[in-house]
Amino acid sequence: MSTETVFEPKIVAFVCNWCTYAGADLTGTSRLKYATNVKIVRFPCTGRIDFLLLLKSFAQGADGIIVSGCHPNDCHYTSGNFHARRRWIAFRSLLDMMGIDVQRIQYSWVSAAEGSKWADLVNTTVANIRALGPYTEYRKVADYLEKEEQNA
Amino acid sequence: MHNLRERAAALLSEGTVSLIIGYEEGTKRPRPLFCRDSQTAQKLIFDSRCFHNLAVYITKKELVGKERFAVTATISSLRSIMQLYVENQLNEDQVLILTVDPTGELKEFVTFEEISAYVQQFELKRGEREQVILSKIEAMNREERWKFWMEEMSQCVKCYACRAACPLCYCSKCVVEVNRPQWINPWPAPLANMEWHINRAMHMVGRCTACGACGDACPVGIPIDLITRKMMEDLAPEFDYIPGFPVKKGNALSTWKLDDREQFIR
Amino acid sequence: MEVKYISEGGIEQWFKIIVDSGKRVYAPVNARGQVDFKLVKNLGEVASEYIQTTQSVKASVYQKAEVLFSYEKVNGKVELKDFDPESVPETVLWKVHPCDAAGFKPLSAIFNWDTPDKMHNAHLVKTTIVSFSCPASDESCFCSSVNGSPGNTAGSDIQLTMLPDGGAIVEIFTIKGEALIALMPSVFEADKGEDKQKYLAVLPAKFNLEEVNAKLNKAFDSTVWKEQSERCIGCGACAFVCPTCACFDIQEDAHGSKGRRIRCWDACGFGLFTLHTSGHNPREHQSQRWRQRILHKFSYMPERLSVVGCTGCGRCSRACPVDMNILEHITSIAAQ
Amino acid sequence: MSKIGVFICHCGENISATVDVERVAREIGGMEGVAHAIDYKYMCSDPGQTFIKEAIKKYDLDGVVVGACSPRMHEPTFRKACAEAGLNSYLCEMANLREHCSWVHEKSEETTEKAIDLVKMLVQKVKKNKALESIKVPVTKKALVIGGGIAGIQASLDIANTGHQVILVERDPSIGGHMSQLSETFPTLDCSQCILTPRMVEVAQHPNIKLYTYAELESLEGFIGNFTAKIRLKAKSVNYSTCTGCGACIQKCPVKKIPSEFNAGLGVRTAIYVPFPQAVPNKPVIDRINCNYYKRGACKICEKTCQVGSIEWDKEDEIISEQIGAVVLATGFDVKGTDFFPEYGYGKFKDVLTGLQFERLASASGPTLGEIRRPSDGAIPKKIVFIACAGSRDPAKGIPYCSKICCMYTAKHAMLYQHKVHDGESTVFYMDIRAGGKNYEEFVRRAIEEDTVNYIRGRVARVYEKDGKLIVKGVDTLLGGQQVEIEADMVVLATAGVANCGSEQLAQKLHVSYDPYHFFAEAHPKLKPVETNTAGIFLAGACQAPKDIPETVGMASGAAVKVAALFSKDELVREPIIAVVNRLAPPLYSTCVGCFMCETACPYNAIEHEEIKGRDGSLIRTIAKVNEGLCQGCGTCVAFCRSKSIDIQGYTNEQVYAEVMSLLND
Repeated sequence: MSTETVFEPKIVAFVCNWCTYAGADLTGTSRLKYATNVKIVRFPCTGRIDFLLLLKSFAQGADGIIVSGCHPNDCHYTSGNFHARRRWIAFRSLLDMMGIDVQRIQYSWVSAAEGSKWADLVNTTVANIRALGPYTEYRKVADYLEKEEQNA
Repeated sequence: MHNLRERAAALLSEGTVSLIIGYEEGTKRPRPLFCRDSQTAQKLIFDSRCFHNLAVYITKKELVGKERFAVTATISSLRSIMQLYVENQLNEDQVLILTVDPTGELKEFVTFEEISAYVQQFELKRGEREQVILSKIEAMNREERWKFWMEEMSQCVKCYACRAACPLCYCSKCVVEVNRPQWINPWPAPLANMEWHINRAMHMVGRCTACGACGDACPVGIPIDLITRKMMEDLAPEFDYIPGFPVKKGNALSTWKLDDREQFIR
Repeated sequence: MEVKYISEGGIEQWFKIIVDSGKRVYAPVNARGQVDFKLVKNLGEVASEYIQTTQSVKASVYQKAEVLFSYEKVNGKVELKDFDPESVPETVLWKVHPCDAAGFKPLSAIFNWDTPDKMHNAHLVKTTIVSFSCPASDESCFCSSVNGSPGNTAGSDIQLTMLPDGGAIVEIFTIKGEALIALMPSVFEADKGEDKQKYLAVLPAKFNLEEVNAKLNKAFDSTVWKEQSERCIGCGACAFVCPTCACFDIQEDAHGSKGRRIRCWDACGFGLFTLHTSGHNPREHQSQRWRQRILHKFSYMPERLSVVGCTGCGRCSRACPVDMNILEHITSIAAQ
Repeated sequence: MSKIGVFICHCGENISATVDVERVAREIGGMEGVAHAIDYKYMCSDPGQTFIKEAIKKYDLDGVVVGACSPRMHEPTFRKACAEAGLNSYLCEMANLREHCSWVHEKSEETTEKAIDLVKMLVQKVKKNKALESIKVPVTKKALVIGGGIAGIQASLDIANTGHQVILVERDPSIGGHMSQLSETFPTLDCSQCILTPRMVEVAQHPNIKLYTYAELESLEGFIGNFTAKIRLKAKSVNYSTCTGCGACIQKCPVKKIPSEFNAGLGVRTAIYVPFPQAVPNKPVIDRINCNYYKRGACKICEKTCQVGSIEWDKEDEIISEQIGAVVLATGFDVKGTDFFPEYGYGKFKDVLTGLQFERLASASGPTLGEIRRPSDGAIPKKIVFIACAGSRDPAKGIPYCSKICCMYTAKHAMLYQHKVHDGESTVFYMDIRAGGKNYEEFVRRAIEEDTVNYIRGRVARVYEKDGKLIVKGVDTLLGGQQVEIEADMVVLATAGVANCGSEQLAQKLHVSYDPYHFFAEAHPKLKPVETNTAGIFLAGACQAPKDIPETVGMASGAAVKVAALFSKDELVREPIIAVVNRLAPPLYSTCVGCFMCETACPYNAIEHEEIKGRDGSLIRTIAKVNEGLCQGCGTCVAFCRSKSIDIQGYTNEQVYAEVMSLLND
């Protein structure tokens, strides 16, 4: 397949500072390679990650999202990741109810010691989203003007 | 027939309460009534046609003021009132709750525990309308659900009647009015509408008691009440709570279990 | 004004020609258990057997959110794209009730009050209104109390009055109307002399407008506002379905180096409508907002713009979740 | 409009090798609100920092973004530089161009574009940054040391000697830990107890050290400088204030056959016991599991023999609470038992021992008084085989790491054996000999050359018993994988060092992170080896990873210095990365409606109720308020607040929103 035809998804990663961000640092220090599609936004804790940010990402053109933090019991703040986990359970079933493609959000636990897991997570997520294709379905309604034109 | 009117009149004339929020006959169906004297109290009714969730007025300070008042509450309203207790939005010294049980007997509650004990005996079930629409949605695949909701959402005019009618939407400044950053575009547009309703549903997780007021209030007939209801139904077993039965220990999203489901997390 | 007759078949052919002429045609459609104006392609889609559409035809003329202008900053220079009147497509509003057609007068009065509103006017210029007189009404209707009637022709370019044979009396009032007839003159026959009144709903006036107006002039400090509005939960449903409500909000939609300024609908019933940055709110209580709504429509507009701000369509009463029935409230004021 | 300065670092070649740094600086320079953008070889170097400082003054910058390594590495460096140039340090952000970009991608267009995006993101964020002032919190100058092995002893003494109070908590009845079990120590072969016991006594007598033996940490609340530790004092059943430690009770105790923990199961002890003769404190405790009285309700012989009536049968566990400012974790390690090795007989063979058991055999204070005798028949083994890397460096066994101390103590064991059994024959099976350390290699060579220990490079496949002998089957990889079979009288396994039991639970109590093997995780593998991710909690010794005595002692002193540094000031200056509830002018006061769901969400109980009162003192509203001292800045409440009334400094809604938008708007 020639490079022009490959779809390069835009993926935003929301990660916590203590585990996954550090894990991604380790990926770097271990010189493990992964796809350039993913850009990391750093949060103190997964507990801080607002579901609206995920919605906004899709609206603004993200094709996929990674949300990752400390493994259960390892949260630097003891329970931020437990709160996050609940939030995602609820959010996920809501998105599914509304017909939003939950496969486009990859949740994960990546500890500060799991540099290779991070690389693997990024690569598989990129591959999965690439297979799903661009999330135009959602983007199409993001700008209401287009909607009006469809009407006319 | 219960003695609601006499009791109400007494409460007002004795000065036990200065206001009773109840129902009166309306032009199409019963509607909210604010009684401040025993004479108006004679208009009070309370029957199966009474639908409005009067709990919505409890958090409106400009209406209830600082003095003691009473509310006639349906089961739905009682559930909302319990949640308001849990969320520190009303204090037991200010509110007297009146209801009429299925046998037609007038009941009065003050404490959360009293209401809780009473509400316990009623199970929250889907009505016919909910059953019909929800089973239709449940039968759809993802693409169909998306199409269905986008069609519905494109009707939304952002009048926020859903918010205004909900007893649990009592924020003095709603997130849609927060503009730094502007999380949700304030104008009506399919996505902005979708975002608003998703946001609303998330804020209702573990709080919504499925009274249906939001859906009833929607002028363009979007079945928004079913979004929060479905969430409530789906998550109740997951987060161990009884649908529509608030308990005084935080909220489904502010608490957690060590063994919460996480197969979807890598 | 010219009066003609058109047969059932004639209506069908004429409608087809209008659609084929490339004009956007909005007409009442029964969908999702509600009747509302939608884009239609053939007559079959048009709803019948209903009293009133949920939303007024206003919703089909203006978008609920309109771009006043958009901009983009390209290497240091700002490119501005203003609203282009020509971008508004030719539109026909089909089967509009007289109370909706009449709504455009108060709307224009507000939008062109001080400086003419380019956008509003552009929409009207491009819009032809084919109203249908009302054969039936319900308990919420009161057009006849606010200078209107089931056969009111104000604001219409053409009005049809349906006849038992499926045909209709056609009244043509404007050049725009004539232009629409001119698309297929052949289907229009000479007036059969039918009495239009026979086919209109009977709707006696419920109150006297002058009386109400006089009362309202002295009612500013009345307790009636609080009494009436106590159950109001302050949603904007009434304003959003109203054919004459014109309140709007201006919003910025900025994304990085590009963005646009948007005008979207608003409602005087909202607590935030008059909230100042300081935190002070001149209309702090719902009763004050309710008073504003009534006085604006029945007192201020007649005084300042010499047009009533209500056409008696009754939509607000139907839409209100807590049964704030405007007819009931106005009559009670009149009776005071 | 903002005036942001952007500084792109080459990090030598580390970034510039795969990222076109000049282009990054050029494109960012053209961004809205960027006043100055340059690239330089080493931004963290003195000249690099000078560039930043000068630019701040020259262009009157109101924000700085450094595109370099991970902020976890150099954020403090650059923030300090900004502060020195008069720019509030919280107006400085870092874009991670090294760990998150240049090191993980090949040199390409995409890599450079990603780098640009990462910098853009931080530029948009920094535009929304607010100047913040650090928070000052009082410090309780008292340290808690958990674990009374050599690490805990050293840390306690060092802290105590700086004049600060120390509370030392030890799980067992005596301090001393593993070191007290050792015979001689490499590479000097001096007697372990001879060098340890004086330190133990010093601890017991030190005016600044409060020692709690037979005690465990129950819970730890609070934060750096202000912890509250709840400590469970397990019931000793003996009143130490009256007990003279005469030991009469121990002589008389009828339950005599309990395997001695101190002797690694090779010796026995009584139910009322002192773990070993030099124990500190040298007073007995009653092991309630094995004591006749607690088992059957009858006996009480010790009580009868006790002259001073110190036995307290009904004594219950006591939980005391201590206010402390810092914690040193020195809980040590454990060794795998022989039962971990199916191939070596699952611990069935009496004469297959662990290294630790051999230490006891070789120790003068041990069950054989220092004579090497077989547990099975007490005979002196003539042939002995030592197996190094028993479990260690064996991913199949789940222990991929090297236990580090085994090579040395195995050499020591062989040496001790040769010294004690002159006609004995000792063989060591090894994978590699890791003898890094002062005089370590020389030590091993001595074992091989002077004490004629037979070293075979190869693995032992099986050990089985055949008429009273242990048959050791292995290969000699140096002899081309030739089969070797040795008839041994004793086999000693250098079993892997593993995390101490309960370390996972302890880590969770303390909110410190730990690695996959449950060793506690240091904050930085190189630059913060004694710190944990949780401020105020430090690490000493083998609880972080297996290590030998000198390394442990060094680390303990290191941790002690960290504690002393923390205690050197009355106030601790904390990062202002905490949550804040908005406050507005009347009549709004705040957008918080006081639902207090945040209260249940907060892991630190940092949410307080604030009453807003009118001029007449009447209550207007009750809203949430964040306790600056308790809040740790996780931001869970922020994402949870429906009205967005709580925000977290440093990661405000505006900041993160701007970041995300910048990634996607193009």
